[in-house]
Amino acid sequence: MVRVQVWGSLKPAIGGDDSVEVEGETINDLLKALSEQYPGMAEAVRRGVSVTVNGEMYANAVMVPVKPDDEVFILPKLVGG
Amino acid sequence: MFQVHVRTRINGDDTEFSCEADETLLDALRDRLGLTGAKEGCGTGDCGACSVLVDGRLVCACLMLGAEAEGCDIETVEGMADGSKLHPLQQKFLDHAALQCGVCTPGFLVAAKSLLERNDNPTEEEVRYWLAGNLCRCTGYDKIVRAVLDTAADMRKASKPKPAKAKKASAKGRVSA
Amino acid sequence: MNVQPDNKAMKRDFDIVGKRTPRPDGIDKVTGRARFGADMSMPGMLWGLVLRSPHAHAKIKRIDTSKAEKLNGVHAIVTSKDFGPCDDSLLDIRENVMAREKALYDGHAVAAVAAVSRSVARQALKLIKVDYQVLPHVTDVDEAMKPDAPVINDKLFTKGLDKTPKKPSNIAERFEFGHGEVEKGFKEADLVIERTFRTEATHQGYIEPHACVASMGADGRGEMWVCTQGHFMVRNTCAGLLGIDVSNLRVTASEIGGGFGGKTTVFIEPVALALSLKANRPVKMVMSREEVLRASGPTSSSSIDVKIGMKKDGTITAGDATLRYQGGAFPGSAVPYGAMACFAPYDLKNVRAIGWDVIANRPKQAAYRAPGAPMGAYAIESVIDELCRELKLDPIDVRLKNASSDGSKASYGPNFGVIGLKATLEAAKNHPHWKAKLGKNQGRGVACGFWFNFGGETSVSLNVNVDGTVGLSVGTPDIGGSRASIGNMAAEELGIPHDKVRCIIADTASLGYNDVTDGSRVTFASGMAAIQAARDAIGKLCERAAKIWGIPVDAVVWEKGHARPASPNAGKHEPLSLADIAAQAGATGGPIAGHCEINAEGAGVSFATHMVDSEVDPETGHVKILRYTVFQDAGKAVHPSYVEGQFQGGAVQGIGWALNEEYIYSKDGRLQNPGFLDYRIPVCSDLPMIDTVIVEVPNPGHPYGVRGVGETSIVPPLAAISNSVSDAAKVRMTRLPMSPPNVLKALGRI
Amino acid sequence: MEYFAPASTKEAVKLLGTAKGKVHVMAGGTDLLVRMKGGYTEPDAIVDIKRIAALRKIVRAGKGWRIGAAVSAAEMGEDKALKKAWPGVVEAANLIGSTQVQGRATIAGNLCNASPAADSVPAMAAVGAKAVIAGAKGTRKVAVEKLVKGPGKTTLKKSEFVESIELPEKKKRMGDAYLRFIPRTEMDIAVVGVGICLTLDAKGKCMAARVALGAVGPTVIISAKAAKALVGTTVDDAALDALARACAAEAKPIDDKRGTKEFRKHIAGVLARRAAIIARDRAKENS
Repeated sequence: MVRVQVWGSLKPAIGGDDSVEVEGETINDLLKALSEQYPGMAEAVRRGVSVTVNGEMYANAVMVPVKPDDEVFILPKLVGG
Repeated sequence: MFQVHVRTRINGDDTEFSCEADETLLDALRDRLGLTGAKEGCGTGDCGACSVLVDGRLVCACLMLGAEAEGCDIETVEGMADGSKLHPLQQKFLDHAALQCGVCTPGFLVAAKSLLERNDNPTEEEVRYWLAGNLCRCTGYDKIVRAVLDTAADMRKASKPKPAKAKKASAKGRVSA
Repeated sequence: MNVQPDNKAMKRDFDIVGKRTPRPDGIDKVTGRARFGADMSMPGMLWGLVLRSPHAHAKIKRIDTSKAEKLNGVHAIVTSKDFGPCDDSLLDIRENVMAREKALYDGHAVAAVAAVSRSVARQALKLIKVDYQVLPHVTDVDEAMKPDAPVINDKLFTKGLDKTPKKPSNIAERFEFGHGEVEKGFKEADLVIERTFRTEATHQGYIEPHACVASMGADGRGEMWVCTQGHFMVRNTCAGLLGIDVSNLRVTASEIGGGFGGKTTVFIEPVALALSLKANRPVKMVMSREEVLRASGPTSSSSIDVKIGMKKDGTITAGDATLRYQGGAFPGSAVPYGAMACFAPYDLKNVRAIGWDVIANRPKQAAYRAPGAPMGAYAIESVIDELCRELKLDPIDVRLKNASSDGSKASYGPNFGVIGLKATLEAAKNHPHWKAKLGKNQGRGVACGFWFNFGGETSVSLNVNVDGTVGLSVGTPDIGGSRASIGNMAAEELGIPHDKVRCIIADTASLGYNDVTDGSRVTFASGMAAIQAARDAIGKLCERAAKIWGIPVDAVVWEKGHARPASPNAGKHEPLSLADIAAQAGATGGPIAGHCEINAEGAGVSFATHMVDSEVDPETGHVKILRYTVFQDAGKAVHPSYVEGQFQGGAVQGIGWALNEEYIYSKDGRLQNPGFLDYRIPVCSDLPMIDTVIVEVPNPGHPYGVRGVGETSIVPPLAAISNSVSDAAKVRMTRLPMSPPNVLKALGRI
Repeated sequence: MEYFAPASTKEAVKLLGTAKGKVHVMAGGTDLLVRMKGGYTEPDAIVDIKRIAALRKIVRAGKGWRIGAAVSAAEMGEDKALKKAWPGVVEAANLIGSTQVQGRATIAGNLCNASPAADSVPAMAAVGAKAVIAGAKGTRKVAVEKLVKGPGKTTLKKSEFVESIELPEKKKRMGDAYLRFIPRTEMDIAVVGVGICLTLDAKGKCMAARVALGAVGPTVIISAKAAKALVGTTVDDAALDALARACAAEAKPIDDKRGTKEFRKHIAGVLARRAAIIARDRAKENS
């Protein structure tokens, strides 16, 4: 299980907490599991998110491996200028 | 549309063109003669990207009709270098990294050339006010001003040595701080 | 993939990286030969022009193009009917490039014509009749949020709330970030200050208006020449909007005359392509400056509440902010990034930032250099400054005390890696500027700023030529000298002189996909890919040397531009230079090339501290910037001149935003200042020299330690200047721009 | 559109009388071309007066000056004698637009464009400049402030155009000055402009004054009350305060994108004070 933290306004989507544990070995696994378990997350994932693993930002690279003790954070999809 | 036939000299070459009567010199240079060095950044004389010299006078080519160029001697950025030898300002702009995107650069070069032809020892303030009609959004002007001042210093060295003029900041009629 | 940190490389002395070499496009740009967007013409080319809505909000009842179609010289007219079904992700762009049922802002495109000349196209526009039913409009962010505001989009229901509301509104989404308990934190504070700030919309102000030439042939294949920050983006978007196979559209990026985020999307490009499709001729479109200001993508205006608590020793106990940004007529303002970035410089136990994404009858906002971050930083850094003043604390010391550092938890969630904020603050504290004397009516301000920086999809191809030179193709338009920095990194890696590498921007048919030039990513990501491509080529060069020498490839090493035997055991062989091997390439196995296709990661965030002195004329409210110093972490400055240039340019754009730039809408919702005369970007005589201090805290995510530098430089200036003016005027400024009337009003003089 | 470049005033007058539709006289063209670009005017004909040799010159007219309508602001700035005589007028002309615009723009054009914010107009009005108008029946002269009726409107009749601007003789102990306020340091339209010309007596007391306010009304405002605040004083602090109050009171500005009413009224006073000091000091230097 990997603990996934979400940005504030996604809390209601995962039941009110700021994090949730899901099964998975890659970012892709985590997003898929979250989408299946929480409809609110499915909507957010469909619109696009950025994921950080141990502080490292991944915009759309989903095959990045994650381990149980990694710090994983889901954030809005970023754009730059 | 009424067409006008115009005879000019551009960068030393006798050049004739026809243009619509209400067409600007800038459009004539760019679209009729393929001289696309002068740029249109605003079309209203506010950005200086289309700066050219007409009979030695710095003007915005967007604020002049092509028809008005009859009999005029026009210099554009394309005429600044002597063959493969860059004008000192062109070289200094490169040395000082005085350009980022480079779209304002032709206008700045022509405007700066016009300044140095009149004043080979401008103060920083004189450079800044002379170039106030040339907008640059990339550089913050710092490196451009340095390039112009450095060119002036080199050009003075190259000509006969003169004692430095005592310069006073020109107040003119501007009210700022 | 992630290129692993190469600590040895970072510590080594570079031969080329860090040197101020000439830029490869320099001569073209000083001689007028460089070809920008509007400099291209094609045989048989038509001119395209757009008819735009004069109303801020209106139903389009009917468009009659019949008279215009009959005008001699007119070859095509398009309206929204010419843009058919498309993917959901493109719907807003489709509606923004050509209004459908409603015109949503002053300047919204309604129709377009292609004709044999600009003057015929102008006449044709006048012959198009549009029946509008004018609707109530709203342009102000706070007004747009009110329950009785005119609803712009009746299908917009606020997202991000516990419960989706039943009624539509102009509020697109709520975002929240943070951790800890802010109310508890405020109780621990000795002083809590709460303020509301407002900023006006600004424009990127690139000097080159949008321009393109589109040519669609009868065979269904098209070509485009575009000034853009991302020609692959233009290709995919245009193909998607017009139902063309991506492979049938080849897009070439012209030289680009500034973008700053404003050229990361499309406006006229799909329209030009639609006209070309219809006319079966190439079509050139160039926006006027008025069109650029009315109908491209300015930044948000904002309204921000901030509350921060501080102890007497300077410890920040809690920070809370609510940011409201209008992003024009479509959802997607930069408010989440503002909310994420605003507290990022500080390591806080209790922090919360709430963002509201709001729509209004204004052009759809586009990215502008660190999108959303400058306004947020302005509000937070202003309150921190005020707390320091009230508690008589040194503003740099307080920032150092609270500053985020390696491993600290960012206000937006994750933990930071190796960061350089403290190093910029230390540099500021030790700079003579900090101790310099100030005169009457003069003040000094400091502020910090943060930006994320991106990597992203990147493809690079490196070809070793027969004479030992190298062609390097990248797919990220060069907006400020990146061909120099990327070429230099490839040359460094190969061990050859920088002028032996020619770096070009390849078209979309010649290279794999590349994300746009944005997010301060190009020198980082394309540079990383160029280094990887060079390493790939080096591997092949070593193989050839091994073949020539008849030894195993692992007995060959690459050093200083030469293949050498790895040890005496490998035999005695004269080193082979890159040129030596290149000359024999055909005979030893064919062309030698290196490639790299990555989704670059490890961009490494960036921090800056700005310091500015200003003088206020108490009689007129005029503000003069006297002195300005930028301290920013560049990781490793590949080409210091252009790093300085990014620092200076960002600072001066910030000066414009802080002092005089603003979108001014009249009561009827029309833009009042669509020109450089009254949209007042800084001119040369407004400014002092902009001093720069490059701080280098290497980014472990890049082989040379590079961090993006383009965007962070615009984050601190609004706050730094406001703090400086507040110091000079002895009154807290809470509204931008600090134009003379606004300053005089704050001073109580009018 | 047709373009004409007559070689004489007579020919220009004839063209203006006979050309059909909307006819514009063009001197520097720096306003006209902007208006054409913006679609605010679509001339059927343009009569360019720059080919009329006589209008390209600055000449002495008696003890005063005659500045041809096609003389650019830059050329005025390069005329040392003119600059010495009427520095306020020349400086005002040299504030119009950028260096590039200076190379084309003329004070006659600045006047005839009839913008309330024209920089050179308050300066000219302050020194009592006259516009020389050529027409079918010969020439007539009119005070510059009388030529403009309202924003964009002049009293010129069809076939008339301004041929030159006449500045009076600069007498002893006269000094003029023009100041304008803009948000930046260059390139803006005046938010307020103030032209002042005053004459001191041998003891330094102000004998006569003219104060002209720009951009605070539909046309330039010649304020008798402001002048009265100076006359009879040594232009000391008290007089300057009275001047500032009078100018703020006389200003009748509007709110627009360039400034609010209150701001403009306040600035009119501030600028008048500063301009009066310059004019006073110049008058003293000229004794």
